Amino acid sequence: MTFWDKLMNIDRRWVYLCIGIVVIIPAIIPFKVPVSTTLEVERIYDFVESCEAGDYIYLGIDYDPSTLAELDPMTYAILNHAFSKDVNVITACLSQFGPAMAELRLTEVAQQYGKESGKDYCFLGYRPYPAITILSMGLDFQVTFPLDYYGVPVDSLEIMQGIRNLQDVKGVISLTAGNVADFWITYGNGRFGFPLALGVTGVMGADYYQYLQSGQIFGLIPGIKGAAEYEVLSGFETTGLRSIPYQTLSHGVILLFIIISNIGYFASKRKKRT
Amino acid sequence: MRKQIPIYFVFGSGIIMIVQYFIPSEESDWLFTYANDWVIVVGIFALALGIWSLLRSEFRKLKDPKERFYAAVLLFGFFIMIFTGLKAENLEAGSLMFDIFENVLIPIQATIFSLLAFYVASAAYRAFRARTVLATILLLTAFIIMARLLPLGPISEVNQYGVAWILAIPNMAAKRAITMGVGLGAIATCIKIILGIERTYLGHD
Amino acid sequence: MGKKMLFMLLLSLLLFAVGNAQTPLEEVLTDTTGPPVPTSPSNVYVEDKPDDDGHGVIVRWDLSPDDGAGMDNVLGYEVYRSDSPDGEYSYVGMAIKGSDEYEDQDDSPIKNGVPNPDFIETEKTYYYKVRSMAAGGIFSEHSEIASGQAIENWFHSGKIGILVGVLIFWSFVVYFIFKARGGKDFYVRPLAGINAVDDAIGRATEMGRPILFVLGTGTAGDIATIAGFTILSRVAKLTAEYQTKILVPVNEPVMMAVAQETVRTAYLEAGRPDIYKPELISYETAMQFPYVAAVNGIMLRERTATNFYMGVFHAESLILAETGNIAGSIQISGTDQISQLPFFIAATDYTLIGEELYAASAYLSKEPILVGTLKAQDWGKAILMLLLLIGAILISANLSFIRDMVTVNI
Amino acid sequence: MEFETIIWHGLAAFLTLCIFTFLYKDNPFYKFAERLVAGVAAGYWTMLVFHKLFVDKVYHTMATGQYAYIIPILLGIGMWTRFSKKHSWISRYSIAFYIGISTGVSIPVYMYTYIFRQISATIIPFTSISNVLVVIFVLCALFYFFFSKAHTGAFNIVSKIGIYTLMIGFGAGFGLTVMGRVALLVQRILFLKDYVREVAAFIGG
Repeated sequence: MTFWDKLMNIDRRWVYLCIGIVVIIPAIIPFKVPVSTTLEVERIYDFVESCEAGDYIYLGIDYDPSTLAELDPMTYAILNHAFSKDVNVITACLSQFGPAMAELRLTEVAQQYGKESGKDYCFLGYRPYPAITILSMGLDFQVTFPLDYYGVPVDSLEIMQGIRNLQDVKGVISLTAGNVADFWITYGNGRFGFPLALGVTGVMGADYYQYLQSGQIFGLIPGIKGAAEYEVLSGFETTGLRSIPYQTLSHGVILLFIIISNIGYFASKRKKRT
Repeated sequence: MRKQIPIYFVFGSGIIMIVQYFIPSEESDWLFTYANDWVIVVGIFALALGIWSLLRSEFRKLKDPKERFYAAVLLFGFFIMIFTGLKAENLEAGSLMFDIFENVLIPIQATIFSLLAFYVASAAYRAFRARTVLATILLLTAFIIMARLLPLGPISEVNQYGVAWILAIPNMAAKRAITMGVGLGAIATCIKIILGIERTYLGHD
Repeated sequence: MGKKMLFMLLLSLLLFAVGNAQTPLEEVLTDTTGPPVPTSPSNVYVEDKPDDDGHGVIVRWDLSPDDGAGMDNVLGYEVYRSDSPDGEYSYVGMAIKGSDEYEDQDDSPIKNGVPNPDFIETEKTYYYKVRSMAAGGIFSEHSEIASGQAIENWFHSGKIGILVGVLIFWSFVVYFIFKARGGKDFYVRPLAGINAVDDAIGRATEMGRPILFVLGTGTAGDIATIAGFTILSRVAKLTAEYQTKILVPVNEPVMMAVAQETVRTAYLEAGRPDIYKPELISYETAMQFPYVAAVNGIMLRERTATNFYMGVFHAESLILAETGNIAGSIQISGTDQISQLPFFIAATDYTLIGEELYAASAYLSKEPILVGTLKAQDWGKAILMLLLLIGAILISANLSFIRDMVTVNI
Repeated sequence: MEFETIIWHGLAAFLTLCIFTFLYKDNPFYKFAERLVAGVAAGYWTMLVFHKLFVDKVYHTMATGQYAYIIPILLGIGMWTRFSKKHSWISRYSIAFYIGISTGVSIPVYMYTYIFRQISATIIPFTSISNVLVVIFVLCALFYFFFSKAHTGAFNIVSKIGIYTLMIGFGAGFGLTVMGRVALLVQRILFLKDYVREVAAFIGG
């Protein structure tokens, strides 16, 4: 067996060993690896970055604890980014089991920046029937949510004095793991035409690139990789970036083995021909 | 004769369920729930057959000195779950059954699932070789998609367009086409079953 | 006088224009006269909600003149309901600006253990009134009262497209069955995965090792599993002829019963009922991954020469296929699960992709009637392709009727 | 940390390692874990079906006088005739209803979700190259599934484009899945790491 043939016939256990090593090492010694950013995430970052103090954005925390591993980092990164720029954030939750979790995340970050509910941000709470909720928020927040999550009348909130509905905010970002994403596209962007961006789980990611292509959403954060990109761009690092070393190294190992096997294949084919 | 009658039942129940789909009335809703419960109830009783088959084969293995230990392990696992699970509340946290569930079933399942991380690597190494045009396309696409995780500077800049294009266009088209094909194939299979053309699954004497 | 008239005319024109323009200006203008009360909607009427089980009505109205025109301050409509015309009306829901109907529907008489006040009884008259709503909690007068009943429907008109689709496809199948009965032979192109079946069984026979047939982790009622049974029956017949052992481990008891009947019949038809044993089809365990572990064990310990994977597969597809590879088995797979096809393609020798899984039994049986149904599938595809192409061309010209035809809202 | 918890977690960690040994080769540790989990899963499932389904669909329906359920219960019990060679034909009636209902329910549902919804999503205006490509790729990929046309001449080109589209889809599907699988493995590794810490803390304090 020549060297080239050996490249094609590496025992599978060596492959396993390499995968094992690159997964165990970051678990023992945490370290950082650079992350390449993509256009679809950069656009969302640029959008928040372009907001000035006092501008409004709507952030839909439309997931529940079952998918928090992938979507929480996005929530933290975007909230940190927005609050650090003194952007007014309006949030609501369109997922049945999400409001309590969403409120915790929101207040946690808000406190770090000394932001006040009702003044710098507000949490409207949860409503069932996402399609109707999105449609009516497109017309008037007050109609959908007469009271916010804490029971305060929405029209009395200081933050609400400048705006009436979703058409008045600079843009909408929804972080979701379910079909709420489709409702935002059809009823939100489709009906009112406001700029819309989505943060979704990795599995869902592939299905939403078509809307990027068609311009129905201006940005997309797919899964933990997207979350890590946002963390890199905005400089607010949490769990998203921490899980990237495993992924980068293991993908690297797999790609390396594919390259090795093809080098072996072509070299031995050439040798046979000569 | 015995062979023919079940075929009529397949036909009858199949047609009724098709018609039911187009009727929105309450009776029709009830029928749908009822028919689904039929399927569930038949499944509940059939479980006894499965358990019988499993236990009989394991008890036989007890006689084989090489297999004895493993058969005993399986039977031990089975009966301990039966005995600790006799009360309905034992399915909840705080019971021995739940502890076994949490510390035997869950970790083993999760670990078997995680073997896939190794297997995707070995399968990629072995299968993604540019032997034919098809294999090359498969290999290149997978390569581009996986490379999105690597920080390769200018290459990543270009690669991301490839990723977005692949996912939005050919990937989407492939999924749609396969789905439609599956739809036609599945319906044709159902029709063949209902018409009794395909009946080998039903057996005869 | 003339000048004054002209001024008034211009002013009213201006007001009209402002009224139609954006809200801030209008708010400035109307602020002097206090909060503007919108006009009520008119011509309210109630009709049965079609295509339902008799627990829903639709309330319709003409838009308030201030909705999208006039003062343009209507944000939505509130709908109220009562059991009697003079009874107490309770709020049932709202519709947003620009919509002229509201669906009032509830079919659960009891909710959370108490009688549900929103429940709508079949064939009972309900009374409705509607009012418009403006910003700041300002409402118009209630509209006039309208009444109607919910009626149980016997055909879902929205599903007519599906019915037509089923009937057309059904008649294709029946037509080609009759044609095949009349003695017509149909050409089918070869499929690599099917051609490999004979060799794969032959190889196992030569090696004196068993064949493994995995029906997946679905249930016996999944159509892909049923397709798996039909393939199992052809494969089992061949193994009976070759006298090669076939092992069918399953994880669902009904699947076990059906697989036993299938294999038994196949052995009977091959004239070898004597070598059939029900133990060939074994219930390994319930649940996905414990089952996979057990099948892995069978592959390595029984050293199966050929593995078939036909049915519904989930994440276990690659675990099985890689273990089969380690064992050095020839592997033929087929599934309708799009997410698992990549792994079968990469890790098994032959893969039946989606529709090919459903076609396999016809291919293997070579019975003209079954092969005829493949022709029906092809006709179905031809029609789909035609609809797709013409529909896309027409919609490019803003003609949407083909898309509307195939867009079913249930 | 309580001693009991350490023991339970220790069992979970041990079984996790047992499964990982399979990567090297089949061995008694793996076989032990495999047989144990097969027994535990079968036992757990049996009790789950008993407490959740049998009580609800069999015991409860009879106790509350829903006598319509006698038919499926009889059909379910009919499955047990498989224990007898002579009467096993009775079980074929149960199977006939099971398959008849399953296929009948599926026909219209497949027609709707697998065909109508896909077609309606794919009828898109030719306003961009992307849209044109999506439609072309779907058409070609559908054509690939034609059984009664030899893939020669012009058909060959169309079906080639079709299978290339499918392969791109499969490559993308493969590449996208790796991330999730690695995440599962990471969870198992972190579990083992946490356990080592737990033990260290227990011994240390």
